[in-house]
Amino acid sequence: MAVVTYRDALTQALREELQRDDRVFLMGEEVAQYNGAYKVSKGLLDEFGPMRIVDTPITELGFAGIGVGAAMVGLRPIVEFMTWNFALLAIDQVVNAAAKMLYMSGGQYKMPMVFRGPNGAALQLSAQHSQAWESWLAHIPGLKVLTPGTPADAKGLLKSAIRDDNPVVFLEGEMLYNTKGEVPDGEHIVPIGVAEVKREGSDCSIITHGKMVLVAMKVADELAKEGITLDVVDLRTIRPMDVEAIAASVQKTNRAVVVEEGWELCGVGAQVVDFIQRECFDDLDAPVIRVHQEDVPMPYAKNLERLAKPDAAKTLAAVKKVLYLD
Amino acid sequence: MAVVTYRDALTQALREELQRDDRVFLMGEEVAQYNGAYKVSKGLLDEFGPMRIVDTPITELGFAGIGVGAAMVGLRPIVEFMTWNFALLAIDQVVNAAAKMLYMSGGQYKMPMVFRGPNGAALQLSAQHSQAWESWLAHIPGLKVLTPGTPADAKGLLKSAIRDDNPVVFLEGEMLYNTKGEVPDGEHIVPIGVAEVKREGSDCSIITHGKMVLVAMKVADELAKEGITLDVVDLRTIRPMDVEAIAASVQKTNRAVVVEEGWELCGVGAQVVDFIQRECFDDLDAPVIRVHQEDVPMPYAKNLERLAKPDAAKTLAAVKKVLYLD
Amino acid sequence: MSTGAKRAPERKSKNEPEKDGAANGENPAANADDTETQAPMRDTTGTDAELRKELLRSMLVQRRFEERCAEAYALGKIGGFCHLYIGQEAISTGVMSMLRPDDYVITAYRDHGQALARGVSPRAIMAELFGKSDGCSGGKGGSMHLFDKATNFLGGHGIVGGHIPIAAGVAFAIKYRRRNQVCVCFFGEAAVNIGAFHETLNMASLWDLPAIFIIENNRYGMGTSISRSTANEDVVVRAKGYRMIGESVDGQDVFAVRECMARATERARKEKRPTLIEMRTYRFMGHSMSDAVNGTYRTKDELEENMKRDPILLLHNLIHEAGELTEGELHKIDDDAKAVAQDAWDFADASPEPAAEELYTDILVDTTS
Amino acid sequence: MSTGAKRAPERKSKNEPEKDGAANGENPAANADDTETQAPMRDTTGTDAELRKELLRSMLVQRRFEERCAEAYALGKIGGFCHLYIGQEAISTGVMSMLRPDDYVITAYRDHGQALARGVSPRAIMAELFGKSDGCSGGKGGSMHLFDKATNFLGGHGIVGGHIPIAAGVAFAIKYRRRNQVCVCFFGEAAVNIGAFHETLNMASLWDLPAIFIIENNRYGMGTSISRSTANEDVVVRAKGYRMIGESVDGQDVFAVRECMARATERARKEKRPTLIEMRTYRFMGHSMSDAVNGTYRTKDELEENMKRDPILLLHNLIHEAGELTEGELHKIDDDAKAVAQDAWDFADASPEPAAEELYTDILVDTTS
Ligand SMILES: Cc1ncc(C[n+]2csc(CCOP(=O)(O)OP(=O)(O)O)c2C)c(N)n1
Ligand SMILES: Cc1ncc(C[n+]2csc(CCOP(=O)(O)OP(=O)(O)O)c2C)c(N)n1
Ligand SMILES: [Mg+2]
Ligand SMILES: [Mg+2]
Repeated sequence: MAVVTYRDALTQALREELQRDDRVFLMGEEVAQYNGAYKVSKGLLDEFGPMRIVDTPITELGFAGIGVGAAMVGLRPIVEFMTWNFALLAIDQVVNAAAKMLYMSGGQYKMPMVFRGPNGAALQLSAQHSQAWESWLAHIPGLKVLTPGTPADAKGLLKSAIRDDNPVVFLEGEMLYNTKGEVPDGEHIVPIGVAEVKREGSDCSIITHGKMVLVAMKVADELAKEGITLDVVDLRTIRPMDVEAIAASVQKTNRAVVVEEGWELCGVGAQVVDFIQRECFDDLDAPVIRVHQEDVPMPYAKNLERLAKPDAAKTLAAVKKVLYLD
Repeated sequence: MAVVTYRDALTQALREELQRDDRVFLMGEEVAQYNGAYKVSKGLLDEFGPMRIVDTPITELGFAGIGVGAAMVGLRPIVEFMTWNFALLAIDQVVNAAAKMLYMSGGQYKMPMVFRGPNGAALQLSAQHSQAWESWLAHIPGLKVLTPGTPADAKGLLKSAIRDDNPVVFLEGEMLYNTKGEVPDGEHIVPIGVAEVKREGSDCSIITHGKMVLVAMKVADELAKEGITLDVVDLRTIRPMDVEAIAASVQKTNRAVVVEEGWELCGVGAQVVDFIQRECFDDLDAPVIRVHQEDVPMPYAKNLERLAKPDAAKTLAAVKKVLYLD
Repeated sequence: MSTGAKRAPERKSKNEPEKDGAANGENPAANADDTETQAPMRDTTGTDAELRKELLRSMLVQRRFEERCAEAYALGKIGGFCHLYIGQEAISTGVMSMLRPDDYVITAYRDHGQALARGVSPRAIMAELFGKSDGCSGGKGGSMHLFDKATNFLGGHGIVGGHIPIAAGVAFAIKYRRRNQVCVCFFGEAAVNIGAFHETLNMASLWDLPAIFIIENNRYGMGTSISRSTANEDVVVRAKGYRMIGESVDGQDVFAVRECMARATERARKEKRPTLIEMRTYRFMGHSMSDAVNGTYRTKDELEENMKRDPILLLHNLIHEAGELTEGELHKIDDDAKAVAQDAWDFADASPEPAAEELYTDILVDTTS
Repeated sequence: MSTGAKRAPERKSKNEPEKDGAANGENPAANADDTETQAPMRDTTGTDAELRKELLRSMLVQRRFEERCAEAYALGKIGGFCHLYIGQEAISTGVMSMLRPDDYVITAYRDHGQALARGVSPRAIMAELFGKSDGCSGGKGGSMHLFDKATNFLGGHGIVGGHIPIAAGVAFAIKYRRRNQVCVCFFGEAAVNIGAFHETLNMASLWDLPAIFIIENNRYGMGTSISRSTANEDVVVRAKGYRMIGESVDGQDVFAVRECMARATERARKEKRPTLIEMRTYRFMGHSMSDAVNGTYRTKDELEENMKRDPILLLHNLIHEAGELTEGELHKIDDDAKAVAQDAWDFADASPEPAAEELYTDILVDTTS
């Protein structure tokens, strides 16, 4: 198994799927000549040419809709948003067109397309550029929503997303692009809708996804030193959510902390809690506690930003609290 | 107390606030000459003239932003979306401009404005026109989100919204406009952030808001015949949410059903459940159950639409289930 | 040549800083002898009597079908929003008559006429409006969301302007596959103000996409007249901002529509260039079934004045005056159209409601590729 | 008159179907003796030597300040995105020099130069960039979100095009209150493609709003040249689509900028009409600090060619050649500018981080009205 970055894992997935199926194309701002704002599409223009790696004007609504139209007639667009913050301008196309076309047309028009790009905060990009949208997207029937946290999942899930005949929302992390991990050689596919227990433990479950998987692993390392073992469940897919995996873990540990990057109200964590209390009502030894961004727009100042974000310390404190060790 | 429709209650609130403060103006599609697509602004053009009751082109993003600009320099815009479905096109202005301006500017620019219009499904308007957005909007710090379910609350909350110096999202219901109720004479103000127990009971709590308040009341009537009494908590404000009121009710009844119009995943109900299980962990005698729209885009066919929507029968079944009477 | 490129006299024009007729100057077919919109329609497309009959038939089917829709709505057989096309039929008929079966068509919520003209089964359309399982969208779409894959009819879309980029995406796919189809996109004049229009036209021109953007200018977006929504009423001027050809034609004249489409399809297929076309028309009914036909935002006089240019009447008179069909033959066409509508109604009425399980189908497919 | 209305020779123009120069034809001040962009700058605004000195001073403060920003960024004192304005200073300086204190200014993320030219305290700006409590946005906004109520500087906005409707809203408020202020809105040439631009310009014209929309055409939006993003590079042609006056000027020539602004402010204050202005310029640095200055999407040659028209150099030479200031006096202005930057740096360095409680302030106010 090769150790590759999350970024390279994504590039591999894109390249392999572009090679595999000539209906697949990539479109977005700076994806071609500039090799991608975050270099995820590096080298692809050279290999596949400008008809398949398409630089767009700064018109998110327009090119998302162009992706929808191309998908309606059988191409397989990958629409890159430079970041998901800008996808707000295009959200009507994602929600009202891509997600509903199959239903509104009574099953006639499927939407084999992927909307992808970095989601959530990076460093000091302040309020308009530091938002995590998975709870919004998870709300919408007709979409699948993926949030890989490791290079292996990034590659395997992106390949699944591109092959899927449904509109798939694929949320990456700018802060993850340089992270490294082992990625299986050869064809590597991760199924959509299946969570993974990234670490086995018995004292408490951490249910998380995306960027926060690394944080959870770190906390598990920390607590292992104290003899506390955590079951780290990486959801990987937010919609459809792997409720069985969540329930299995909580039934084992009887306690859970849900960690996410986004805001609290109506976040993904709220939904996980809802599932847990319904599926594991009698198993719980303590209320489930959530860790999330503070309920504020992201501030610029480094110290404030640090305070605003969910992190290992907050997660660790939450675990201790559900273990009544605080 | 006069009995008035929800629509007239809103018109009264608009008229009174337009009279009270000449910085207040109303802008949106068909609000002026046409008297409003749903006649909520009936007569206002005649009374206040075209500078204060402003018909716009069909450009939600643009006129929402015009509202933001006007609010930045001290006017008090009321931006009407013909329906909240179309607000998706303008959501960047709501989320990235209105909600964040005060924070990004370090407290210099407050945003005294209201975004209002009908939210959720009416009858057979199908997928693109039948969506309830309160969970999305509740997710965003920097906003207040109101969902009046009765004429009195419609009037009292709209007046509070217009006077508030923050950006307020005001979600009405097309199906509510013709509903009637008593509205106190004279100045009537309902405070933001305060839930109301619309009916007292002891066997189970229903936590709900907006259009579903009427449904909950109907179920309470039904079950009263069987000797089961329900505590109906109308949230009225979704952000900030009145957690104390929720907790007080559940601590009394030990059981809860959460009813909302929108979809399940990451819905308002998920957040209510999250609060309940944290605040009332030891009080609960059964898992909290949620009632919501089925996890599908809204179908057109009358029979399917009926099946898709949350209703009294589903709510009643949920109450019986948490009472272990099913 | 009857391109109708000159402004109709009844069209109020704003006090514009410049008046260089630039928009129409781009129309290579425009020339000094353009007929006025109000002038009697002449047949200059070289269509034969058989085709003229077919055009009339197509328009009449739409008209009679929609008259029954109004009736069905009143009876509660159709619900939700229902936007009638009555008065605009020369556009749907003229445009579709110039397309190939493998071309694509996409439109907004006012889609019955276009679906019928494109060849979608009247039965399937009426069943859709009745919310029945035999509807062209399985009863899930309704009036605003007619879809029919067999005729490349890509819907029926409810968000103003939302389908305009989708049209460009279809055109993108045509280019991607090096085909010479075209994608035609219909929308109202009020939609030209929305961002999606602007973003799309720029990309369509920048990338040489074979799309034809048709503004059906019926002068009102709901209750708002174009002069109250649009800074420059001469909407095709906008084409220049995108280095695109813009044309303006009399949309009540099915031949003017056809001529213009001949140029636009040629431009798309041969030059791979998009076109923006304004087709000037008028809606004879209210915006939707809940909107009064006149009295609120337009006068009865204005309506009646415009109804004199009923596209069906114009074509009917032309055929009649040319003596191509007898009074009896003309009646027969109309009777046939009524029969089509009645047959559609009967079919729709008899079609079953969608099964309850259908609620949960068509949300996702379970295939990969 | 030096309006620079003719296209600069280096500006590649697309193969357009029509070439009627219409965009500039709308400029009432344009005439046959327009200077070429490359021609030496002449002072035709009747500014006196004192004002010319002040213009030079303003530009130099921006330049020296931003050179220190680059340094601070490298040292990690500034974080996040940081977009430098170097090369475009004649625009900010020229525009602001024509405004009144009660006018409003709003811009995008490339906002340091405009804030400085508008009179926002250099100390407060640098403290903001350093994320400190004395920053003009309390350390919460950062480089992209400079705000200053005292100078009616309405920010600093990060979503491309997102602030354009906001500007129209401010202009709407001016009209609502029957004032005769103007609202100036800056954005890049790549923002003209986005929907918000289109929707706003239509309403601004339709409603006669006193807004001045300034396209700073530095020819690239990140790594994408205007020819790869924009179907018609002659962006002011779009103004016609909104029945709006559009002008194009040499943005490296502070006097051309001032002249054009004189017309636009007059138009806004007296005629209550908006204006769209393209100011042709060039960015001398990368798009943001993480972008290479050249080599990826533009050549070193192109960059060097454009740096010959450094706006500061042009004005410096003019003053020098006119003999209005001695070499020593010119140096003194530059030294003072450097001192301003150093003072800002020292102030920012010494300013405390925001208190932890600040995280939770400014989300909502607790007032009503
Ligand atoms: C984005 C959006 N805003 C508002 C509406 C409500 N609406 C539906 S149709 C319509 C008028 C559109 O007018 P026009 O484009 O001229 O088409 P016409 O109805 O005349 O065919 C409006 C405002 C909508 N569907 N979508
Ligand atoms: C809606 C949106 N899409 C993408 C971006 C990322 N982005 C920031 S600046 C920029 C380029 C803008 O170019 P231009 O408008 O010419 O302004 P300039 O940077 O040249 O001053 C892009 C793509 C963004 N901030 N907002
Ligand atoms: Mg119309
Ligand atoms: Mg630029």
